[in-house]
Amino acid sequence: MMLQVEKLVVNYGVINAVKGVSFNINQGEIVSLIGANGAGKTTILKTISGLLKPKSGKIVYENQEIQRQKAPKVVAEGISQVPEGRHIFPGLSVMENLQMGAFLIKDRQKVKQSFDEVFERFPILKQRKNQDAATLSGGEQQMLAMGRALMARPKLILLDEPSMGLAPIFINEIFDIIKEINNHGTTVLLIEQNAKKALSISDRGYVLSTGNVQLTGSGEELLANEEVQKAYLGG
Amino acid sequence: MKTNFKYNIIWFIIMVAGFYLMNTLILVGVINTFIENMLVTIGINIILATGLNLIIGFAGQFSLGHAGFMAIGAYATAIITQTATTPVGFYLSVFAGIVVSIIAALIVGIPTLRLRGDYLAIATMGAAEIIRIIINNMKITGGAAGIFNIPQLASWPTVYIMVCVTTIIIVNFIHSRGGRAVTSVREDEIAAEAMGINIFKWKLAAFVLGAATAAVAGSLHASFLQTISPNDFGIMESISILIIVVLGGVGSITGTFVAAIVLGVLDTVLQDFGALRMVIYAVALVLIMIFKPSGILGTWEFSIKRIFNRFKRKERVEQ
Amino acid sequence: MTSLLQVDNLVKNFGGLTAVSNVSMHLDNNELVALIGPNGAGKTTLFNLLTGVIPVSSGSIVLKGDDGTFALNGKPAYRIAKLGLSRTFQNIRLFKNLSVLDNVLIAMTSRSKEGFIASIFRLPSYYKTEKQLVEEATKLLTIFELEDDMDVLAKNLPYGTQRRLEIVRALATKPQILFLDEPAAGMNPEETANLTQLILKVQHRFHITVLLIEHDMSLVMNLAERIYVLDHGSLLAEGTPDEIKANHKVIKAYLGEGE
Amino acid sequence: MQTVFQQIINGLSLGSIYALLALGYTMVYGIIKLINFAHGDIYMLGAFWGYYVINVWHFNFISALLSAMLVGAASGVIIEYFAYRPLRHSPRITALITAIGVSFFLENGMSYLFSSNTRDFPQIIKQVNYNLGGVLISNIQILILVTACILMVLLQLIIKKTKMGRAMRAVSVDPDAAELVGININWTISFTFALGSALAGAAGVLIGLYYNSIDPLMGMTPGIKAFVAAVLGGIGSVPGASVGGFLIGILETFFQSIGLSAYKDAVVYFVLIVILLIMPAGIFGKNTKEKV
Amino acid sequence: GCSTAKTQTKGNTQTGNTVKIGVNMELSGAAAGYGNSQKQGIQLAAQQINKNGGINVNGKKKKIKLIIRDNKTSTTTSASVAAQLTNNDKVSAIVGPATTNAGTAEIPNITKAAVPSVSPSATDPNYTKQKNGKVQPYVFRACYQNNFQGGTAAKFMTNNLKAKRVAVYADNSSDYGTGLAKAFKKSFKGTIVDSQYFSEGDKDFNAVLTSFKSKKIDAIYVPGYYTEVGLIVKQARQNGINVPIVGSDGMADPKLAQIAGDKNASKVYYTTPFSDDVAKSNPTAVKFMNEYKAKYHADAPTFSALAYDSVYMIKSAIESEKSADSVKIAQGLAKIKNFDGVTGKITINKNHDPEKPIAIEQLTNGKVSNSFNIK
Ligand SMILES: Nc1ncnc2c1ncn2[C@@H]1O[C@H](COP(=O)(O)OP(=O)(O)OP(=O)(O)O)[C@@H](O)[C@H]1O
Ligand SMILES: Nc1ncnc2c1ncn2[C@@H]1O[C@H](COP(=O)(O)OP(=O)(O)OP(=O)(O)O)[C@@H](O)[C@H]1O
Ligand SMILES: CC(C)C[C@H](N)C(=O)O
Ligand SMILES: [Mg+2]
Ligand SMILES: [Mg+2]
Repeated sequence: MMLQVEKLVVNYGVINAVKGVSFNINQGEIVSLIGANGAGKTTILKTISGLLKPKSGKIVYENQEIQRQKAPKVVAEGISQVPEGRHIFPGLSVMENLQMGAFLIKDRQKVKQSFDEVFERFPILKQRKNQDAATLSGGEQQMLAMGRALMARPKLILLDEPSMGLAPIFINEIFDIIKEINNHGTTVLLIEQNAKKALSISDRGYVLSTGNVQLTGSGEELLANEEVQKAYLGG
Repeated sequence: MKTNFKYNIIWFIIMVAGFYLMNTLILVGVINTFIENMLVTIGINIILATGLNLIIGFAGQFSLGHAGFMAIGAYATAIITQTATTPVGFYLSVFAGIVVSIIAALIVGIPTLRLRGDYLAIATMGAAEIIRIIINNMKITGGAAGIFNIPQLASWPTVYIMVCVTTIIIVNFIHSRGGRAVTSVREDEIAAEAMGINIFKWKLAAFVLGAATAAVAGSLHASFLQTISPNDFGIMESISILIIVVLGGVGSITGTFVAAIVLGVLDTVLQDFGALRMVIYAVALVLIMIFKPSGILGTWEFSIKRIFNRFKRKERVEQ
Repeated sequence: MTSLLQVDNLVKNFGGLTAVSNVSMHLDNNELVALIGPNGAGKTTLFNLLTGVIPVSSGSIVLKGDDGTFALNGKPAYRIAKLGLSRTFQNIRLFKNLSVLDNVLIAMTSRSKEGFIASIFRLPSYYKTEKQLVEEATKLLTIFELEDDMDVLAKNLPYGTQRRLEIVRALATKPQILFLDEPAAGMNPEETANLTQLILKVQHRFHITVLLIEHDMSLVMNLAERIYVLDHGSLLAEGTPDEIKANHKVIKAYLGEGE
Repeated sequence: MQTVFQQIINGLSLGSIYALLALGYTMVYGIIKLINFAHGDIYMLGAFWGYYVINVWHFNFISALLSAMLVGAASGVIIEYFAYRPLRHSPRITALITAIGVSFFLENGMSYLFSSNTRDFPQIIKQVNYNLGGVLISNIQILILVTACILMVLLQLIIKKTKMGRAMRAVSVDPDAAELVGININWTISFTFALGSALAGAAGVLIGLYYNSIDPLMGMTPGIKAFVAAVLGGIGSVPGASVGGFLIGILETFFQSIGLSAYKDAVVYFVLIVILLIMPAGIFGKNTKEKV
Repeated sequence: GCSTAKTQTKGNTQTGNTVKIGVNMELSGAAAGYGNSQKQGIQLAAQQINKNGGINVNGKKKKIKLIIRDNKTSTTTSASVAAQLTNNDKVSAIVGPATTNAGTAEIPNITKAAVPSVSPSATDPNYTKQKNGKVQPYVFRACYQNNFQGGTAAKFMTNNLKAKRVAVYADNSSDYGTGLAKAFKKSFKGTIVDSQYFSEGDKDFNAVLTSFKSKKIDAIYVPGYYTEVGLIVKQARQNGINVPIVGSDGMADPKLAQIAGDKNASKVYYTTPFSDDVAKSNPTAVKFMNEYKAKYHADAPTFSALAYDSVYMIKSAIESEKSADSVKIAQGLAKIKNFDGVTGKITINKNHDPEKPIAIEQLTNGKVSNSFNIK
């Protein structure tokens, strides 16, 4: 098992956002977390990547407890996050943004290799490499955020609503890319409102509601589940 | 309508009671000149800080030039009451101070309020310094020596009444259409404008209202202290008003009252610590901010209405 | 040929970039129109031009409203809002630290007649207008099922609810035209379906014209009477949902194959 | 004509002092958007440190300068750790007040411990005046001028070309995202404070040497001037801080030379306001309008 | 009815075995440097008096108890400190404040309390006067008022230096510089070529000095304090301006030469009550300077001397009136005649200003080389 989250509880001050969530991810899988607005998905991701400290519970990554570790340390361990709302660095060029992604990698050769890989995957970023990232369009920014996360050569990548605000044509593209990244050996934890798409590329999925896991199963099982269909697939 | 009237009456009673309480304490001798001095200073600081809180806390405009407007009021009173040594003269001078400071606030505000954040702070600070330097070099203002032997036409009752009046005006403004417009400017200028709010006009309104009350405080300061000099109205004075606002809670008028009182008392108590006073004051300031980052009261406001409602709810539960 | 809003040859340049180039379009009374297009096509920029958030480079925008005909280009945003154009934002821009009720009351300030003197001295007229405003705001909030959250700070609302509040706030200015920028972004299908119903209801009830940007095709195709497609700043196509769905250029640039 | 050249020299050397201080301001502001009111007081600490080690431990100039930079850096880091770090997620105005508190603390603490008297700074480098066709310039003026220019270039290189510099920029625009790519925010901020405050420490020794007079309140006036310089240049921008510093130095000199000495600060503020009205984010500041 | 309370006290009577003397002083803020020098002088005086048994109050020796409070160089705080000293601490007399501004701020409160105050250094001519021109009954000072010093400097310029073209460079952040400049200009017979200002805390004077340089001047008059004037002297000499520089007692401090640099501090003159000449022929001064040096390991600055005298003036008033009640002390202070002070033989005139001889000292290479008596 690559990542195991056990009875995770996270609070914002007095607000209890995550109320004892457990789930796990195996090496090489794509796992989706779906759930309504405010279910606590983003909060879970932020806790895994060390931006938030849990109230209680455990996060075990490659047999190591990481719930008390700070974000930079978690990144160093091989977990990268593509945050909700992209959070690219405005004012830095596309190139510099990508360089920031490889911040912890000392080996120049590897950095160069990552650049090549990212540019191959997102040719548009290569075209725009000297442009201020702030002036990119939404879709381009999303690609940049993914590219930046990949620059760290993560073993596990956390994606928070990568399709939000994207044109339909880009949505398909983004999901293709996720599959491709996964095929190249990166484990993926995916959060999506577009549950249909997400589950269709996922090995397994978890359905969250207001801070708890409600349902779990393989991607196909969940897609077929009536409750899920009703609540999250608009059917 | 009736209930609204009730709350207003209660407020009025509180204010009158406060006045008589103080009067009695002075007659009995519990409050001597020293305490009276402290209370008056606190009162003047309350007027200054509520005005600044309107600008910073409610309109979200970072002004660092409040002392400049205070100076205008102070000098108006000092100069006018030199010749018109009567209460009427004093009120005339207050009025003159308000008018001049409104004009100055318009001159300063119309160009600078287009700036944002720290740039605005620096520009207003610069404007206040310009006012101070001009005063420092004028004949009628007595130059660097300032003006002394100003007749004391404002004693504590005047200050007390002015505190009440300016607070009522500012609080009522905040709870009106204008106040809401001003707050929306603080929250999000672009959204406010999209809702049909002329953000520039409302920023300016808050700035001018704040400046006018600062002038009133300046008049009281001059008349009560009987001496003023340009050095009283420097950057440090603006900063000390800012400290009251932030310490009390940006956006809480009640907080401003509390902070002005706490700091006023602290300042007087620290007189016993000699040369260490400012060191202790500095440490206290840092500690309060670290442990209460949003100020003593945050954005909480004292409200009679709320107390009443809680009372009623309790009664209902008990029945 | 008296459109409510007539846009001709609108252009917006950012430095070297032409974000909106020569766009002409119109909105009629009580219409529900969608604006779609790939990311970076210039949709939000077009909204910004129409509502005066940013100045136009060239072109004209004319409103033929109830109170007369106005050229909107060059007017500041607040004047345009007062003339009856109201909007929501792609990245929600609520007054975060204010209550839900205050958010709505603020949107009503520009219409309110409350006087400065009356409010400073708490004259009876102050209480009267205040009461009216609160009543009106409550009514609106009730339509959107927000009446129980009136005292909640906007920033503490769940995302979807914030989007709903933004719509209420925009309606509180009593607009003739309502612009919605990706109202369903970040919502799941169920929430999106609810929102679709709500928008329809609002349009009927207040007799307003709606122009909306959305990437969620289920919402667009269900709601829109007409659709404009923008690509690289220019109009690519215009038509009914069925026409647009079948348009090859649109499929290639925006919808993509599949589904 | 000679007078004009002399005044230009005067303006440049005064400006280089403002620039030196403004650089530190701008660094700190650039990363945490805090007007570090205590910056001028770190400059004072640097000057007192220099005074002490030269008089008591007989340091030479270079070691006094370098050790003052260390002391400056250390105090900057300590101040950040205790007074600003706890407030990183609080409103900026709160941190501003603690900065003011720290400034009061340093000024009055030093006055309390060492008395508020003015003292003369040991003249460890002998001042030599060069006469260039009637225009006088001293070796110390040249030293300060050159130091300010070198530091400006150096800082610009650090920020634009090094990994640390990139980390600093990333932290300043989006601290959360910076953490997510593995940047240690605390470290980066501490480093920035160390750098900015080391500059202030160096300025303390240099300016102490130049004017030969130091006191616990010496940081107040130049602190505010340097802040104005940083804002004028576009706060957060390194070249902006230098240009702002030189501009203010030259403006002050110019207005004094035409007989407006009584109004010199007023006129400088007036020019500041006018410039801000034309360029609302200062001369080099990027006017980052939010994208709506 | 709308009658409001007024606080009322009628002077502090002294009780017990001590005489309480309050100190309302600028110990922090802009004038802290001067305030702290004065505090040292006050403490030295009190210590000496107590060592010698105290003040003779109508035959009984009573020790001085100093109550020292900081007014932060703020008018508001000065008023509050005065109220605290008179009301709560019940002092019999006050020494301070140092500055005119803080000084005038305390007047209403000390007058109400009928407690006299002696300022060592408030120099505004009108400081001791009420608005109607009458003297303030409880306000005294130990220093010259500005008109006197400014006029003396003007005479000296014409008579001794034979200067015809003079530039004035004055401190305009307190009344001191502007007041002296005004007085100087009024009595100077030659031409004032240029008149410029600096502010407290300034460190760079090159711009103005450069413009003076091109104006063919015979001398510069620089009313201000040693902190800035020291730098002016230094920068003037470095700019090649070698004309005499004349100032006032704010310069009479050993620090001046230290800041200016000894070799620059030549042809520097200032008006002062506290000249070396006077000191040599005045045993009080010699004693003061020695004891000061022993206690503080530094040469005594003028401000300490003035503050020291202020305490002794109060002592003398108490002893002559045989009472340490505040009202009596005020009467005694007004009657001081030929009081033997460190800063000369002092007689308090009807304006409560001290009359004492004035001298002009000349510095050469940082040392006092000459002194002139101006009549
Ligand atoms: N900074 C915060 N302070 C207080 N409460 C917060 C904060 N961030 C999130 N919350 C609350 O925590 C809960 C979970 O939020 P979270 O962002 O994790 O949800 P989510 O599942 O990612 O929702 P979405 O689909 O809208 O992104 C929500 O109720 C939200 O209001
Ligand atoms: N203030 C600005 N300065 C410079 N370029 C801008 C600015 N605002 C928008 N742009 C550019 O204009 C183009 C259009 O942007 P706009 O936000 O209108 O796209 P959009 O159609 O709304 O896209 P999305 O669907 O992703 O929201 C983009 O390339 C964007 O980078
Ligand atoms: C100590 C000095 C700064 C005081 C000055 N002589 C004044 O009257 O204000
Ligand atoms: Mg989320
Ligand atoms: Mg958009």
